[in-house]
Amino acid sequence: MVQERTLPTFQSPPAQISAEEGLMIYEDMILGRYFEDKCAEMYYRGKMFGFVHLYNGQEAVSSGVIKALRDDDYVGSTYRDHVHALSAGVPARSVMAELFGKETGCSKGRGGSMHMFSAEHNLLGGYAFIGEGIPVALGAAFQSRYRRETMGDDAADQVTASFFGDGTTNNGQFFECLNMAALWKLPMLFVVENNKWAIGMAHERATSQPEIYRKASVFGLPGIEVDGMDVLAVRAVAQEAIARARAGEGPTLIECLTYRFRGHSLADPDELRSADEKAKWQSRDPIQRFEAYLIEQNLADDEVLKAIRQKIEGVVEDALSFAQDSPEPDPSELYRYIFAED
Amino acid sequence: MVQERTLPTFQSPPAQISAEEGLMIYEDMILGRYFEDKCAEMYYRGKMFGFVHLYNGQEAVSSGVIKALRDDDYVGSTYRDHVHALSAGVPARSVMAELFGKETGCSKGRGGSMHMFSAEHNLLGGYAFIGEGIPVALGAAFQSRYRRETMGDDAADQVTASFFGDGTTNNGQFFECLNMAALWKLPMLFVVENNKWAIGMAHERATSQPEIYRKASVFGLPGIEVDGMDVLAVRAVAQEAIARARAGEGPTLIECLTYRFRGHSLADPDELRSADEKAKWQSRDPIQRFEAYLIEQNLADDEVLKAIRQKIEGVVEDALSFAQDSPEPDPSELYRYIFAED
Amino acid sequence: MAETFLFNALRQAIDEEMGRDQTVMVLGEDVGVYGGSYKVTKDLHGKYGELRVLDTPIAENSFTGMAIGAAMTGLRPIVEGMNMGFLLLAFNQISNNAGMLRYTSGGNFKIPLVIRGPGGVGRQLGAEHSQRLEAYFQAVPGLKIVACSTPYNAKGLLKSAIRDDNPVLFFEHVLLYNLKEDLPNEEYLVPLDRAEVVRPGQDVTIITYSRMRHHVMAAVKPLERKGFDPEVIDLIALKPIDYDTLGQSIRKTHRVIIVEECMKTGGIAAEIIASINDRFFDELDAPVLRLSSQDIPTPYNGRLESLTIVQPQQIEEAVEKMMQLQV
Amino acid sequence: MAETFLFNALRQAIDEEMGRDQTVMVLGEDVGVYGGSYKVTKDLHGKYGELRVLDTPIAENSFTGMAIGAAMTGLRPIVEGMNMGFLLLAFNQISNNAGMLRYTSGGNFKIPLVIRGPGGVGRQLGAEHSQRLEAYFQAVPGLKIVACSTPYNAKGLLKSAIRDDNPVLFFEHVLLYNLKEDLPNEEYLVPLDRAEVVRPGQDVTIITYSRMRHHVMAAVKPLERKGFDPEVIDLIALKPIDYDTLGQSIRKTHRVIIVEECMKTGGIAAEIIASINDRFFDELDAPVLRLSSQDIPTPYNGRLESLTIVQPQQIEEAVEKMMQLQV
Ligand SMILES: Cc1ncc(C[n+]2csc(CCOP(=O)(O)OP(=O)(O)O)c2C)c(N)n1
Ligand SMILES: Cc1ncc(C[n+]2csc(CCOP(=O)(O)OP(=O)(O)O)c2C)c(N)n1
Ligand SMILES: [Mg+2]
Ligand SMILES: [Mg+2]
Repeated sequence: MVQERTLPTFQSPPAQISAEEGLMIYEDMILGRYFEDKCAEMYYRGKMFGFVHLYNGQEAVSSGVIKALRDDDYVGSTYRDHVHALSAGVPARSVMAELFGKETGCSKGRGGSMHMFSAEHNLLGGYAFIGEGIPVALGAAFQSRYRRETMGDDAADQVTASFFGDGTTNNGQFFECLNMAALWKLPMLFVVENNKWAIGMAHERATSQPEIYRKASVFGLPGIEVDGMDVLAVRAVAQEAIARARAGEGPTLIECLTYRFRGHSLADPDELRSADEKAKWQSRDPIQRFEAYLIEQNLADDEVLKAIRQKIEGVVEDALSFAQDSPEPDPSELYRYIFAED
Repeated sequence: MVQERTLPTFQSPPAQISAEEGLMIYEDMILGRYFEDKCAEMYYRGKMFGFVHLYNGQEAVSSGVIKALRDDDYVGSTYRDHVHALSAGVPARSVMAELFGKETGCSKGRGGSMHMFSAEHNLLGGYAFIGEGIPVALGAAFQSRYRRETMGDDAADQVTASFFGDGTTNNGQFFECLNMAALWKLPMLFVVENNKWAIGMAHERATSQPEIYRKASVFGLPGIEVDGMDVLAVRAVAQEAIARARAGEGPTLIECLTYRFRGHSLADPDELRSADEKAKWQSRDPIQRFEAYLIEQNLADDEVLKAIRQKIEGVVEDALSFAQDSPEPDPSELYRYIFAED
Repeated sequence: MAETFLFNALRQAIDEEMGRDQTVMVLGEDVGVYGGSYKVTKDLHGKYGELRVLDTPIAENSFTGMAIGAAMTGLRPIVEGMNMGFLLLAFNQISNNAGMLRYTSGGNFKIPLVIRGPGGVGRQLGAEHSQRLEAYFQAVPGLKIVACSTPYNAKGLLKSAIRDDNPVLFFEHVLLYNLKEDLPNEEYLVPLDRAEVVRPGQDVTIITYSRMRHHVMAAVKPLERKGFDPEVIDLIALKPIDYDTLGQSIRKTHRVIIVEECMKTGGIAAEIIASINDRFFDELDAPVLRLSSQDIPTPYNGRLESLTIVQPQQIEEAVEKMMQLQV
Repeated sequence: MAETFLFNALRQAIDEEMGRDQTVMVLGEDVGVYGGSYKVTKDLHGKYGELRVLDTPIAENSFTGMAIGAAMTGLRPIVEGMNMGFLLLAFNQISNNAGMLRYTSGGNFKIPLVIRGPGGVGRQLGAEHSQRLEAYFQAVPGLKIVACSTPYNAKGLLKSAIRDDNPVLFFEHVLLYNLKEDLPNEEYLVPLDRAEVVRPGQDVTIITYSRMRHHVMAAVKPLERKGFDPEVIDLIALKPIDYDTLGQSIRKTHRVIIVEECMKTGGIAAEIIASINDRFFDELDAPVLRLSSQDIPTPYNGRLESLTIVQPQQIEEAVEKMMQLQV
């Protein structure tokens, strides 16, 4: 068995977060977790179909990065996109309705689990094929620089965060984009969610050099390794990268060491990951850890956190009812949205 | 203007070459040079058509690497493939006839300048699209390992050398293949002919980290920089890489710093490269330099070298007559070679 | 005879051919330890080792190119596209190198290569996982394209494809893997270039392939009850197409309906209609009818999705309507 | 009026549109400092700067994807494929993201994107540089596909393509860049969805596009001398196809010949024949005839190459033969 990679300890001074920030992040993580637990339930009860890839366990990455972005920054995701969409501000109702294929879904029921889009929230979308979302995100980042420099729009300092997995970093598009982003100093974050597996392929079996963050060095951009189960560590790293990007100093590659608590998708038998490995990572649950931190730092007490959890339970229930009660797309609109004029 | 990159000095002990080896290498370089000078002449006289990419100036790379390979090793090339084909042992007649689109050409007149193939010489071929030849070469390298380990064929210790340019190293296929070659320890040489330009694109404008050999480090294979105008330096580096590959120790990335003395293709106006730059590199002509070396080391005298040059002039003239006198493909065979049975 | 799932029929084909010929190997994402997303290579990794059942990184363009290079130098690789759609990333290798290289090399190399995996519209898998690439690839010269549709033909065709010295694109259908059928115990091959007359008949020729064969057969039942006698042909070979078999049928029925799952524009039916026009125009008593998927990316919503592909009911109606046409 | 080369007409189109709209930009290999392999972007780099005329590394898949992302967020990028064949490497981005993303996103994003460059068989450029990708891409939903053929339509169409809010694949022909024509001094647009009746006539409808338009017109001269009166239609729009214009012509002539440079199998003519079969079957007095390139990779040898594509002589013969057919 491969030696477990040691998680980097978070060295920088503790992120100075206020109680308000802390609770906002906590709420976002809880939302991600509860929302997806509900998806699993619906799927196993035969109410939700297709490929559904859950994010349980990785919440510190989505909340750590996206909640450090500005509202008008861009987020690009993958097929594992529900939680990124939620962190980006897409209402739980719209995401859930999309999962039920309803007209009220953020992609009008046309996209489904792997294709959450929201122009309103600058969510560039979920992409079902690995890697293909990275160049698209690069384009959004390019656009910001273009607007600022060519069109004289000083407000165009948006940053784009592109999320993808360890398996994806063996795909050519990743490297092509690292090169272009660094070459043109684009305001972009490459966020690798290294959860050690690409479906049934262990990261070490797929890559000749498992430390992904190191790859940045030969493309001339900073590469940073971070404990992806520690939301404040992720947030601190993200904030620094965002500041650099916003200042026109170029992209950063952030490798978050994390783990998914469920199978690759809800259809995956998940037989290859050892019980040991799962248990070890389960014990690092980013939500429990952050809860402990909030209390320890006196940023919140049990009551407050419980109230948030209850609130989010309500949000998820509401989203579910909304989704279930929403209308299906109108069959007469089968041909709508092919062209821009439709 | 970008600072000229300093050429690495060749540090290892002078390659111990015999007079025989020296002359063999010299002859190969002269063949490459004269053959292509003749191509240029034919093209400008309107006797040769299509895109014709010449190799003048880069001969030390082809001769340095390929002449260090065994006959049964594999060579994969690009659209700039005539000289690689010659070094690999494809007769000048077959290469020239191919350039004239004749039935006697190594690709039966179907391929042309960018598609020299010879199964007999384990020449995997010229590939018109950049990068696409690298995975194909990887496949040949994989096949050697497969044969040896799976089929118990101990003689299957062939090495595959894949050639490509600096511009190609920004393409995803390059990185995807570095990863797989290193991961599976395939017997392969990645030979980058860094001639500083990709058509009109200066290398430094296309890549965020111009030192290509360094990229190997993050894929877990050795990367070596070599003066690509010094055939013995190239040969020494190649020999070491070949020995490693043959011993099952995996691939090597070799970056040869070189220069093409002509435009990208014979149709290229070549207006962007400065006269200065051209002159500087012209003064490093690998053939003149090797000539001087041979004489200085008493491995040959002027007479011997002159005799070789005259011999090669003859070979090229013969190739030209052969090509011109050869028959065109039979129009009734237009559909031949589509399927293996044809 | 043993009742066998389609995915297992494919697995048997690979297993038998790997046992028979040491140069046969499989590569792709999760084909090894995981046993393949649809279990087509289950346990073969344990049996044949990791070089012969090679788990690759997610680098479709390069591992497909690698398979081509291995085929050029004497192996017989089988590339699994975990979903055939992913091979869009390998389009260049498949077209330029698998398809064209033998010709361009003047016959220097042959490329015995199978590229296989699931295509087609599944159950709410979304647009990208519901593609029908046969339409995109049909114009590429040098490729053979095959679509299996039953456990029996899946096994026999895959064995033939592996033995074929040419690159074969081999389409399975994501919704057919769990079809069951009794398979012979003895070895058999099914030819790559022959269409299958699934149901002989006199009235009208229904040409189809892959999963739509089953939609057609579902429509045939009520049609039989109503007294119609359609001939059903499963193309099997999408390129080159078996016009001998089609021609025999058309000369008999003089009426043709094509049912396909690919999109209408530029689909397989388009080419067949054009070729029927070239070859059998005078035999036709009515314009050929094509029933194709809608020209849209497959929507996720289940109802829209089912409207996107042809349903048995539509086939039934189309036959009735065509039979009412006066000649 | 000023006599203008086709490549320069394209250049003017880009220049005018860049002048008119700051969000219009060009990207691709050697489009900047070098001015484009066929000079279509000559001097624009100097005029508009390096972000608006962006030299990219040789990474087709990613820079095409980047253009899509830029288009989704408000720019109007023009991707130059130095040769359209290279875009096979970007097939996935073009099909899944340029073509399908708007639909899959339920209309969240539009993708105003032009992908342009030379295709077609040149003079002994070899198989890979002689591709006709329109056949491979025609089935992709969500794309508009256009082929220009004269300096006049090249300029007007490219301007329309740049202003269109949808992804447009814009094919030029490597052998037409040096065509010359007087162009109006005032601005004009040519619609993307309208076929052009190049020569009205009564006897037979010849449908063609791109360079083959000129082969057809070369054949028309001797045919006129022999007393034939063919109608010649340049499709311009390869997707969607202008069946109004085709229908009007077919209702008049009742005979159709399609001349295309793409390969026969799965080509543009296949789709048109199928659609004519769908729409105008009863109007036909004879089977539609398709004259296509041979179904082979383009051979390098000049004689084989010229046998691969349709020559004017064959068109002439085809018309004569079709006109001899008794109805
Ligand atoms: C181009 C492409 N190839 C293959 C797949 C099938 N596939 C889906 S997810 C996946 C594994 C991806 O692993 P990773 O990048 O680590 O992300 P994770 O699923 O772990 O979040 C694969 C192979 C795909 N969706 N797209
Ligand atoms: C996939 C692809 N994209 C673009 C081209 C056009 N092209 C031909 S050669 C070339 C430059 C390649 O430069 P480099 O790799 O440095 O090799 P060199 O020509 O200098 O030997 C380009 C862009 C191509 N042939 N293939
Ligand atoms: Mg992973
Ligand atoms: Mg170069």
